[in-house]
Amino acid sequence: MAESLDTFPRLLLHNAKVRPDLPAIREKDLGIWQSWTWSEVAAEVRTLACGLAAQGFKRGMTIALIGDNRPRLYWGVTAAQCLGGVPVPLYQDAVADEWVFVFQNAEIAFAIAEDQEQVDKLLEIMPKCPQLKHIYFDDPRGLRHYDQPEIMGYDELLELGREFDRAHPDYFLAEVEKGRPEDMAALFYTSGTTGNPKGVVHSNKNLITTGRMAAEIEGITENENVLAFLPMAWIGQNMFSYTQALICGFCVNCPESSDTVMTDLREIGPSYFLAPPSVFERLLTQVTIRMEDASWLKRKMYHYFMGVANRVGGKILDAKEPIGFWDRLLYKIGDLCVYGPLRNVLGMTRIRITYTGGEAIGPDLFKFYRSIGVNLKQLYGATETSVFVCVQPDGQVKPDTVGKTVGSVQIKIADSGEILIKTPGLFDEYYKNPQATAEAKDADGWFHTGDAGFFDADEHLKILDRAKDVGRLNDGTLFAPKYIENKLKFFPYIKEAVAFGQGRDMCCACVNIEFDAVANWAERRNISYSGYTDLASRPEVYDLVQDCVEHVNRDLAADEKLAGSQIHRFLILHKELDPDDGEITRTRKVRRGFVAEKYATLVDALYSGKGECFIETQVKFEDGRTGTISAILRIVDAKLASPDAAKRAA
Amino acid sequence: MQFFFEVLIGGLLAGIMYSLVALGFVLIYKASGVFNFAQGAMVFFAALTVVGFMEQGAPLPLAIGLCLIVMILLGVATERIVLRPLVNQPQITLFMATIGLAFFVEGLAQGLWGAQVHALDIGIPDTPIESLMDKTGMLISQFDLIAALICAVLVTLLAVFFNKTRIGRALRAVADDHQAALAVGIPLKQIWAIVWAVAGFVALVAGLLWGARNGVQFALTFVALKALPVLILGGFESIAGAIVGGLIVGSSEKLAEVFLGPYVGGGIEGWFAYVVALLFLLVRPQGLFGEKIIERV
Amino acid sequence: MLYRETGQFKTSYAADQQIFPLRQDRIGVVATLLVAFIVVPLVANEYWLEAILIPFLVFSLAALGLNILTGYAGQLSLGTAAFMAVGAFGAYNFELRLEWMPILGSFALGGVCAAFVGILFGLPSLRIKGFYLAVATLAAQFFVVWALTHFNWFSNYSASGVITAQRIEIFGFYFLTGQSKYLLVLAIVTLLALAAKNMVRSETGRAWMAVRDFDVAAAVIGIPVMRTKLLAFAVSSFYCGVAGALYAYAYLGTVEPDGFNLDLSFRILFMIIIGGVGSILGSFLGAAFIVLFPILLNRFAEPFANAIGIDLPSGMSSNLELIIFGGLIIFFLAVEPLGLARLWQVAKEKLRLWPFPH
Amino acid sequence: MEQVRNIGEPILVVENVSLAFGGVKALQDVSFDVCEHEVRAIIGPNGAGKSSMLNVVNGVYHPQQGHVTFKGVRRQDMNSHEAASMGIARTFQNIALFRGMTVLDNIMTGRALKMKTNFLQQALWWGPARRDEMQNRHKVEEVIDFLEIQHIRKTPVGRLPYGLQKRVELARALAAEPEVLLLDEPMAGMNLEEKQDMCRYVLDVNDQFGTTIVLIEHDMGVVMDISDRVVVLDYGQKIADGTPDVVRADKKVIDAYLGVTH
Repeated sequence: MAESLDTFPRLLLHNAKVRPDLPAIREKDLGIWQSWTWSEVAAEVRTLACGLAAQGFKRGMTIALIGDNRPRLYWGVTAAQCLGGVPVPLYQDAVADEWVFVFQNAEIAFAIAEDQEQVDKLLEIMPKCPQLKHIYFDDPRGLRHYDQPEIMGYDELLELGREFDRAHPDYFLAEVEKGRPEDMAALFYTSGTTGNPKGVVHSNKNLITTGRMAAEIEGITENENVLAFLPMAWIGQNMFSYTQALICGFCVNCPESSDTVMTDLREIGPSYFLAPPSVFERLLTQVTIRMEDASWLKRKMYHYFMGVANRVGGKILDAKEPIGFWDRLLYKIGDLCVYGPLRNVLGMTRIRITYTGGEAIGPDLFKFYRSIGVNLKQLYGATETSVFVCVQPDGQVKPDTVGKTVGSVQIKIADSGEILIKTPGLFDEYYKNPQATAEAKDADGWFHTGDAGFFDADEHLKILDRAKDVGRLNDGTLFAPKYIENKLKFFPYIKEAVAFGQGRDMCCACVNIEFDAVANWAERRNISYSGYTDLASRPEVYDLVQDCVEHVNRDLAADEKLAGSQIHRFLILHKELDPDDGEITRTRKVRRGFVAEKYATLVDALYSGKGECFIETQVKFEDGRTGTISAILRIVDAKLASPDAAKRAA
Repeated sequence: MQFFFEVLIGGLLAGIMYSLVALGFVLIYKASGVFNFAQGAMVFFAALTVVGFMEQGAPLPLAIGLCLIVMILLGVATERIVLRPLVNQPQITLFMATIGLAFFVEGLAQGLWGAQVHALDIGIPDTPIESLMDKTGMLISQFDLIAALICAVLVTLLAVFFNKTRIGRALRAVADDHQAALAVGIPLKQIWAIVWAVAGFVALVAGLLWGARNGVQFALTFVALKALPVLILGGFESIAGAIVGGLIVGSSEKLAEVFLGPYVGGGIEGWFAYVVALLFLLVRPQGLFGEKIIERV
Repeated sequence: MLYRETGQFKTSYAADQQIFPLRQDRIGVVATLLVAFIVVPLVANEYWLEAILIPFLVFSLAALGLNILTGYAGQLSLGTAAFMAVGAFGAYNFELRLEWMPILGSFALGGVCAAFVGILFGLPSLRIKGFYLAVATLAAQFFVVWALTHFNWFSNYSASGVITAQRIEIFGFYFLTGQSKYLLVLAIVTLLALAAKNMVRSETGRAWMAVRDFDVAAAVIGIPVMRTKLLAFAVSSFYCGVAGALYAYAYLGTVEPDGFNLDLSFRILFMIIIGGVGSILGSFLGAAFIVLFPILLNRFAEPFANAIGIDLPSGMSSNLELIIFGGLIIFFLAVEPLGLARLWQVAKEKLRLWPFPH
Repeated sequence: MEQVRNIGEPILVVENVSLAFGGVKALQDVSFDVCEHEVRAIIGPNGAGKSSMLNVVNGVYHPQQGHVTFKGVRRQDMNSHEAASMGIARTFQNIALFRGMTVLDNIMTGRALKMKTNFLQQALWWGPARRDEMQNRHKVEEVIDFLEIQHIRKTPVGRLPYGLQKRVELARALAAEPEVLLLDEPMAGMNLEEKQDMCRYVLDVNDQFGTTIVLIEHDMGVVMDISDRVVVLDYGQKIADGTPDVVRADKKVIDAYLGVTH
């Protein structure tokens, strides 16, 4: 390669030159997949950058991007990078207050917002963020009468850009030329589980080197299709739908709306796919619910062939062990009758590689997808490491590990058990937070992940939990809450679970039911209920969940080290854990400490042996109003399994 | 002029027989909102059944009695098998279903009794009334006159049945509003079964008369086609309309055949009534006695 | 189950609105056409071509015509056979009286004649609906047959109106064998079916369906109700007319007006009820059913009856046919008013969602 | 946000309209006007003649007396087709969708007057008909987007819940790009949330496209919030006319309407 493809703007121009007519991005809009080729995108970005330049956007400035995945927001990212500025994608479903810190911290003066909703939120925080001077909107609906001087439509901005470009025809390319690989390319705010979010600074080099390394290992080409449906603010989304798209030149597809993701997924049929475990979980839940409605014969067939898949599917995908002719034939028939159609309705027919990341995935969930022939692999990484640290190599996928290190990434395990990482994609710093930077990145350049783990015999990394969460019960038994929670969450009826036990005598759990699945289950049994809270409190539902809990207990009992941490008591929460209430992060990680504090009365009740407990909680509604929900929750004892019995059963 | 009256009276007498068939339609339409295309097939079926029983050796009254039972069974079965599953369907669907029913009944009739032409003698001679011929020189068939009388009696009976008896009033209520009728406790399903049975009876009478006149053969089913223009003229819901319509159709088509036919090559009897009815429709779509339909939106 | 829709996305409205948006369907249709155009003529014998396939195609076309009027525009007609008769006699007279007229032109003009007659008898539809209209179309049925019988000019003064269709000749090629006639009919039917599909998926078809479903609402959004109804009568009658011409020229060779009787009209009505009201595919399925069923009945009823020891009287199978057709009509109207086409659609839907039920 | 709209001259004037069915007087000497770009409500108890009023305006019913002037054209009765081609679209109280068609096709029928090709061109499909179809599809998709019914685009309307059917009907009317939109109880039978959504759409339509809106409502609360002026009918007669505040304070209205239902 003659030219150096070391910044995002150069990658874009390169793509526009070598594959000008291939689709770069599509968006389902007005009923069809509107497409833009690389050359169209390059032209649009140029105009947009000129528009921003005309508005006074300069090297080193930051620009916020807020909204669902929209081509124009992606172009805003590149346009800012062309001018040497720094895009800051934000979680679009956050309430306005959550943004204040970010706007102040990053001194954001420019913002591109998707629609009226986001513009309103920006206007709301403007008094607290006086440096915010320019707000551009993509969708003009409802914004016609907004006369604030800060607000401008995207099309108007483009118009300014065209004018500016005519007046300064060399400006754009000159600015792109000035870009250096070491320049800050993006700021990702990690919400963290405590305190203010931290802005992770990544340079062009960090992101591009890592993205390229991973793409080469997996053989990603310009022919891939990805579906961009996760928040732009998540680095994983950026890596897949932006960085690697520019590196490889493949096409990014934006769904019509968040309601239609499933349909759009099926239409596009991505070949390369990334999603957190919760998405795979939701898909499996749907499969389970819908299969339950099927006729008796179909259900029988489904269960029979899923049994076959469970036995041999993973092995066939791995192509490691020889499989008998009979099993191969059965699997082929199953593929025709069940797995193929299933992949098809899930939109996974064309998938070559799919990753799950961001959270540990339940092994059973993981196995399900692999057994039906979807090449699902775990990915380990963090915002700070430009995502890729470990990936399960093809043919060596083990459900309980996250695979081997990628390319030139180095890992060492500290004496404390904490995983330390050195990678070319390691972040530069936390924005304007040297103290946090120093804590996370030591003098030798090792990043302290805060995760506990170890390498197994095959050099695969195995993650236990957050280092600080892995604890012990009072009697010294190992207590790995996330492990237990994931086991619970595998049941379609359980959406979230929080396990307690650190420094206590026994393990107890709070459970969230999966409303859709339980509602379906209840309807089938003619159990009437008036809403979520009521359904969650039905004795029948308690029985249902108790079965799940006791199933987990049997599994735990089978493992010597964990047998002591079986769930003694549990309750079903009256409301869903919600990022708006701060109980889980926007990437759906449970904030265990916060929950323990917020529901202290419940936790006390769990450990005090009470049979029920009154609770009143504040909730935030979508429109920002607050209210309270109160309920009396029952607490139930679960049967414990004896280790011997479990072993006999196994 | 005398010839004109002769034709006119012949037409009117034939018209009364049309009315009789049309009456079967009206009965069912009034009670269940169904335009029963199978009425013609029922006429054919009834006539064939009577002949069939007679050929098996039954005397005429017994054959008629047996046939009446069969017709009632047929009516009840129709209500069960055809109408009930189709309740709440658009009228046009019900109409098409009765076309299916017509085929079914025709097939059944011929399957049971054979397809050949049978003669049916019900003991009324088809000869001109001599006294009338002597006085006015007009040829009026005795058969026609008696048949017309029978029809008139039947029509009167039905009118009384509808207006004076409890069942009759219930029938009218049903015709006006199914839901409301159900709400005040009128057993819709029994009512329908009764109506179909009565329609079966009317078909039997029509079948006897027409069968005795023209022979019992498949062509009897076409009598029903004659009755359609009668209904259009008279309105589907009116017994009086059926009678007046029958008279108009009978007389006009005879007159047209005799006085107009020669100019166009004859055989216009088959369609003349339709054209009259069509022209009439354009002027007054609801028929002579029908109610004006106001469409609410 | 066989459908793999994943990845079939549309980037233009043209792609989204094509007749068969699913690739699997397109493959299926192309395969069917290949079989119909190439394999069938090669393997089918004269009996199959002349006695089964040609009438099947001709009736499909007539059913398609009726379906346009009844299924799409919601106007029930009992006069289909009359419009076919007009087409047949129209084509005959054009061919007879205009020497230079190519045969395809005669077919088309026969259709046009039928269209005009259709408009004439469709006029009452402007004032009346439902079975009143059905009765009005009966007038067409009786009047047309009468007129063709009694005005000898139409049949070139032959006895009782019988006409013998001229030979079909296109550019010097004579269509005499079953094979060639089959191919000609197939080509015409395919093109007309495509045209019908195009109409029903555009504004014309939407206007028909709007008038069918709710005429007041249709008028209020600016659909000219009268014109729409009359157009439906015209197009429908055109199709029936062409079908009638093919019925005379490619199927029977010799026809008389009485052959286009009410019974034929009913038969075609049954085709669309059983095949599927408001469905192009249904017209073909219904025609296939009605054409094949009596043949199968004839072939199997007697041996079957003999096998179980019953002696079927002669003519029984035709009565049986009446009974079964009648019963089926009632059955379909009650259980599946949208006919075989709907069953096909449901099956397809199931296959697309497989293994899920919904 | 304060609405900034330019309410213009009267676009639709109803003068002394009387309508009777047989002996039943549905409307008696009703007069009122509707100005360009305004939201005008007609309210009144059940059977007050509200729907009849709309039916007169767009030519479904023909009044025995009186005139309707639309865009300067004065006439005693319109026919529906004429009304539509002059720019009046409407929805119905009892949903009048084409039940055998999909949502998309239903809305496409709203473009009937904008289609330029004839049936022969359409039978050929390729060429002008296809272009015509695509252009109008684009327009329809904008309406679908506007009313946020993308997810049901290809669903047969019969399968939709009531609230969505109402929205589809509005979409069909909007697809015609009307100057005046008549809405017959657009919120009847809806729950609170659906009502709020519908209000938002109505206001958005008025705001975004400047469409004049005449709306009938049974529920006073909703109407008062969104309309500029209100006509009150009772037993076929106009008993009040004015801004919501004026009407709300009117003695006759309170007696005839509020007193009865609240």
